[in-house]
Amino acid sequence: MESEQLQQFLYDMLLARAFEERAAEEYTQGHIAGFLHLYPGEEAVAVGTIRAAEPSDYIVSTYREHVHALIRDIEPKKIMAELYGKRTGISRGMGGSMHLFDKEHRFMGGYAIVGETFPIATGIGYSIAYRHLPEAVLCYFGDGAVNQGTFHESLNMAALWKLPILFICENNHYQIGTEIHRHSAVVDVYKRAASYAIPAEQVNGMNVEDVYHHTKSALAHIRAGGGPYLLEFQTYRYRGHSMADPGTYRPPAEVRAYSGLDPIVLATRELTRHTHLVSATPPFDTDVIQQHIEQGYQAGHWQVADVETMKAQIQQILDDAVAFAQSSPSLTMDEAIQLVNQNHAHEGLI
Amino acid sequence: MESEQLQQFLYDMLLARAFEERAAEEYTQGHIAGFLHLYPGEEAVAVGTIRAAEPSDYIVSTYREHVHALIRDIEPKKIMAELYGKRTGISRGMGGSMHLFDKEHRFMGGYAIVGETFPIATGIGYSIAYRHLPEAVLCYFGDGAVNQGTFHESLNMAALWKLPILFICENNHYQIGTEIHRHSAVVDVYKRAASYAIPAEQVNGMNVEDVYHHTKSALAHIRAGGGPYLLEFQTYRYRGHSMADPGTYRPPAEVRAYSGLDPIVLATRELTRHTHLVSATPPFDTDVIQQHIEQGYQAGHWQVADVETMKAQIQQILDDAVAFAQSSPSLTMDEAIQLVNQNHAHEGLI
Amino acid sequence: MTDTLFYWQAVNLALDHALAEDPNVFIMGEDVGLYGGTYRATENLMAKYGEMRVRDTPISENSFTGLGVGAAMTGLRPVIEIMTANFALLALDSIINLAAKIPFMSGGQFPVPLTIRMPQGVAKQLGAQHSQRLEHTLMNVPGLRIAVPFTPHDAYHQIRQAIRSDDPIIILEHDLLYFSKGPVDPSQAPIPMHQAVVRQEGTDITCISYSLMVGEALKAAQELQQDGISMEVIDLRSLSPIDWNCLEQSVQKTHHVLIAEEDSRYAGAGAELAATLQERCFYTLDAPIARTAGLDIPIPFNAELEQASIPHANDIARAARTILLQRSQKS
Amino acid sequence: MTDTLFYWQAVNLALDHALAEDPNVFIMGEDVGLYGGTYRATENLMAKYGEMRVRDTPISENSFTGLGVGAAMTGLRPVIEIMTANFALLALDSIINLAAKIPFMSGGQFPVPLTIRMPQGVAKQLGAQHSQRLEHTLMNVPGLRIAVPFTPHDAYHQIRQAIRSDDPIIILEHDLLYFSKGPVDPSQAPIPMHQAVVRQEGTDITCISYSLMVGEALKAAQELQQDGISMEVIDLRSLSPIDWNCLEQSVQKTHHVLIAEEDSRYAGAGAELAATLQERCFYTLDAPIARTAGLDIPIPFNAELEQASIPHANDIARAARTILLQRSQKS
Ligand SMILES: Cc1ncc(C[n+]2csc(CCOP(=O)(O)OP(=O)(O)O)c2C)c(N)n1
Ligand SMILES: Cc1ncc(C[n+]2csc(CCOP(=O)(O)OP(=O)(O)O)c2C)c(N)n1
Ligand SMILES: [Mg+2]
Ligand SMILES: [Mg+2]
Repeated sequence: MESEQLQQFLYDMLLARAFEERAAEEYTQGHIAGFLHLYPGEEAVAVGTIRAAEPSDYIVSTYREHVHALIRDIEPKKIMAELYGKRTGISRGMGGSMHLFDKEHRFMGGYAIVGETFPIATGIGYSIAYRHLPEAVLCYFGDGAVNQGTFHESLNMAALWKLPILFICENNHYQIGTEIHRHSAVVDVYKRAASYAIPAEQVNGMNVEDVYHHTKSALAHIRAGGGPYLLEFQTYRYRGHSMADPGTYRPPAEVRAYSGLDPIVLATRELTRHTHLVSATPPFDTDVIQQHIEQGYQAGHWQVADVETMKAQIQQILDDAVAFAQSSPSLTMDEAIQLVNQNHAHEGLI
Repeated sequence: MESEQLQQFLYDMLLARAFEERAAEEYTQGHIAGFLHLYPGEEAVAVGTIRAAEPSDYIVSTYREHVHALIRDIEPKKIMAELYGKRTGISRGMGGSMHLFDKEHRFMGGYAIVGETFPIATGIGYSIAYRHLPEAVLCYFGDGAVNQGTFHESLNMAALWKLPILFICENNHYQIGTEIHRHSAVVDVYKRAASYAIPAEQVNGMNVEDVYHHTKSALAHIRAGGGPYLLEFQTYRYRGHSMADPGTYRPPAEVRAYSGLDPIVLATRELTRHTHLVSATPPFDTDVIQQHIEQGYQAGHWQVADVETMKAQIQQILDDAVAFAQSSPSLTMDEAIQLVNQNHAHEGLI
Repeated sequence: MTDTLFYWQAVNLALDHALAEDPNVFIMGEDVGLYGGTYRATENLMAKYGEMRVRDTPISENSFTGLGVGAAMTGLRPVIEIMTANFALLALDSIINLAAKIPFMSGGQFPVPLTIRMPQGVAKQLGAQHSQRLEHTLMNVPGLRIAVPFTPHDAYHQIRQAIRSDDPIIILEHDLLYFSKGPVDPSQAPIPMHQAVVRQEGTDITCISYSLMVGEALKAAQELQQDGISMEVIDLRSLSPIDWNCLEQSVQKTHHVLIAEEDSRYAGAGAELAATLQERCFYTLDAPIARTAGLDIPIPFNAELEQASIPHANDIARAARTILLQRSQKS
Repeated sequence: MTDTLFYWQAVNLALDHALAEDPNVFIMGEDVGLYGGTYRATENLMAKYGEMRVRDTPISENSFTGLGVGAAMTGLRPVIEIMTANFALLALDSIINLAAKIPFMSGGQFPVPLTIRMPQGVAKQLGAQHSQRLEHTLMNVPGLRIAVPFTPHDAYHQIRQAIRSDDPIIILEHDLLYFSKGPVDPSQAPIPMHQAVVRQEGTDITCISYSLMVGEALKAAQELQQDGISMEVIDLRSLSPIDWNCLEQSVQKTHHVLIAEEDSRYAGAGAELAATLQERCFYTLDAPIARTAGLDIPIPFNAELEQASIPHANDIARAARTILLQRSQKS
């Protein structure tokens, strides 16, 4: 793989981690409220999949979607402003953390009711097929979402009508506090695709290159008219389910690799430490980003200084984003009401 | 197989067919209204499965459930009275054709919203497991019901908690006018059970002995603590979806075996004709009952006269049932309202 | 260009014209294609426009309705048929959490030009699970609009208007209206989609109704005429928004209001009508606003009890007489 | 035996006592077991009663609610927790078509002794999809009963009563009530489940409210007292059935009614309250019944707009003053 590509991945993951940890900080300081679901640990999935997609592809995501939006190249400050609920936010402060939308980037929303991404993606896929376009939809969902009826209903329709949809399972093994073997009779999510004759694979979601390559070929299959495809990425979230969740239901051994690495410090400083980790350890044993950095050092793709530079750049971007969010105004109530009425403004209703 | 058992099957199927054709007649004459979904063609499934079950097992059925109730030994006159909406009906005339309930016979209802049998059966299965009883639930559903979200959700829970449920798919290849390959990406329903690690088989549903044997062993598996099981019975409905449906969407070739056999005449007269049919023809090519009669003749289980006797008996039962239904009174409105209030009659509400 | 058509034919014509007019329009639902729709509303359209534009679906209400939302977000104009409102209970997440909220939650970026059609109401002995009405639930959802066409002409035009609108709109058609007949003029310029109309002028009492029940109200008005009572009958045509001005004007004249609705009385659409009208017309009303509505029980299968559990013309007439009797006793 | 408990502790205690009292009672829902419930309502119960009786579920709302119905038909007494009412939109088929109708459709053979608990309402910036209220929809369903406990004491007793009842009963708990505190006396004989209570006596105007909004109404009453206005505050405690007599008695005294509800005004629970009360008390009322309710828009995420879209004590007080001002101007 090209150095440039790997550097992009590195930058993306550093940005993703740092953004989330900054969001957590803002939340802790009381600047952000509501549910805040963070992504640390899962960065390789969003980065590898979205970087493998074309700008003309659509993204449909969940409530844990800040990073998907970031990697889609939506300006961090607009995302941060949305978390703040401001008019400069990507959804004008009306959606919030769980409902990021950006038409320009074909970012079709974050959805907070588990399982909603399936029908939305299927509808967009229908629309692409309807217009005979070479586009695809990336549809994200967690391991817990697989047991919602819409998974089943939508995958059947997607397969039946050969819709161009890449179903992307971010299998972090938990549905809030319920581990996968306690919520699913079959814990290998990809196996469920057979019920719809959808080709599927299980992939290491802690390795961004793997994620990227599998996504590339799945998208090629889709664009060749092969119909939907499902990729299950095995991953792990280092934090609790949301800022409200301490995550105490997890056995300490499970989080041992991550414990001791203070996540905020990690994002802004520790990532640059040139440690030597064994690359053959199971994916959860090492921080996903650490691992990527390490491999880059070894292969000569970057130096400590490069990472330092990126880190500084990102720090600046996030400071700016927070400043922007803080100083931005809110919508007025009249404007909010206008959002409900604007689509029939030209109709004579009564 | 014992003669006695086979004779029971014969009687059951003749009764089933004759009941349904009589219901159709009553409907045509305007004595019965509403949706009336009939079962001709599928008799072997209800007979083989229910006769393989114990009286302590529970039945959960759909809107096409008259025959399941009949084979469960619920009196035909009580079922007919329910189709008439009378107080002597099995649901006191409040349920109607699609909602037969009989607590005594553990007949847990006919459900008219496609897919509802899954959660109801799962609840009953939970209750059995809760009480550590050697009972099972027979849960019926059509090929169309498989695409409802509840199929997926409920089978997962049933498997996860090893509930004693036999999922019985009556695959008649049609969801009203939509043929299975147009509603399901995978047309072998039994294959979908793999998503939940539920053992499953596809069985010829036009042969009552096959149905019986497969049900017996599936129930044995369940009672041994093996958890849920799924049987897909390939069958065919000779009539339209309901009395309102002429069934014109089906290619003439598909119904050719049945055309020419007037169903009402068939039930009351033609069944006794000693014709010689090739037993190796595909199941849909021969009337399911005709085939059973034929095999019985050949194996010496019965004579023409035996069938005649049964036929006459059944004719009488149905005449009585209709007379009973016609002469029965309706509930009063006060009694109907009482049904809504009776369960809190003893509580001081306000 | 007026034709006399069955209601189902008017629906069919509206869909046909919409498909012909705009390549972005497509229809989706159970048995809408090959079968032509349970009430024939989509008859022949698949043959004419192909499977991509008239699509039979599996029994997956929540997902194909949600599919309509996703498709609408990209600029298509889906017309989703839910076979009956009873099954829409399975699709409410897509209707309420997706269709109604995405335009708002996205800060206005994604309009949802979606039309959802469904028959509803008490037909003939379909039993408790197949006789429901859904307007009360949908009315409480900001972001949705609801039309309830009573005549074939309105069915034609309100469906056309709904499909052309950039908002999610629900069309509630009554099971028993499909085989009613009336003049339809597609070329006539339609009145605004949510305007109420006075179907029968009157001076003594205002009867507010919608959908099938308008027919009962009109029959009641005729019956009352023989007693010298003049009842104004208003067909709401829309339940969200409601044309309050039309109602107010009528009340100014009659000072008495009777609401006729098929749905259970408790927390039905009539509750909102009464609540807002008593607020707007308190000082004009000579008697409390009354509701003639369905009983608060599941619909019985038994034919007589089924019919006795919902209002008919004679119940409406009786209620009107009772209200006006109070008046004459008072004055 | 009165303890001061958080609302969530009262819920927890009720569930604990119910599980201890009757081996047929079991609890099911997402994260009710190991995690102890998102609002701690089921904390420690799995450890105490085992997994069969306190069951964590997959995210399959419609099916685990329907599972509760099936289990109830065999005599168990399931208590289903739906994590929030917003997700109950996915489970309405099980609630409305199964739980509410089976006792009737089966001709009385199968009671459904099912309790469904769910938090609902506007909390703090959870966004439009997570801030909804469902009472309007459930009220329209014959066969369901609905309790809306405001105090920890009521939460304890109404949950116990619901679990003991042979009817399907919905308990709506407000997100923001879980960390409110109050005295709870489990040994005190409870008042009937659906009886309303006067939380604050008053003579000038009756404010009818329920759940969280009762707290706002009580604050408003205090505020009004300083202006010499005496507002009676009624806590409905139940939305189905409603204790009409309690309301009527109050109106006989005050002649003025204000309804305070968080839900969108259009077709909310307040509509039924106003509609029936104007009918019952028309000749007693000195002014139209008013509603202070949520705006008819999806709930904005932005903090100020979110709060501005639902009523608070000052809105209630202002509305009361406006109503009474009309009176003084008239007289
Ligand atoms: C229909 C529905 N039920 C429950 C919830 C509450 N909830 C939010 S996230 C979540 C867990 C989802 O787990 P998973 O799909 O694995 O995604 P993850 O959070 O692990 O990324 C639950 C139960 C919800 N939002 N929607
Ligand atoms: C949720 C729901 N959607 C649609 C319907 C209308 N409907 C009744 S039966 C049926 C077809 C069911 O097909 P299948 O499950 O194969 O059963 P079959 O009628 O063939 O026995 C449909 C679509 C319904 N009753 N419920
Ligand atoms: Mg997960
Ligand atoms: Mg079928």
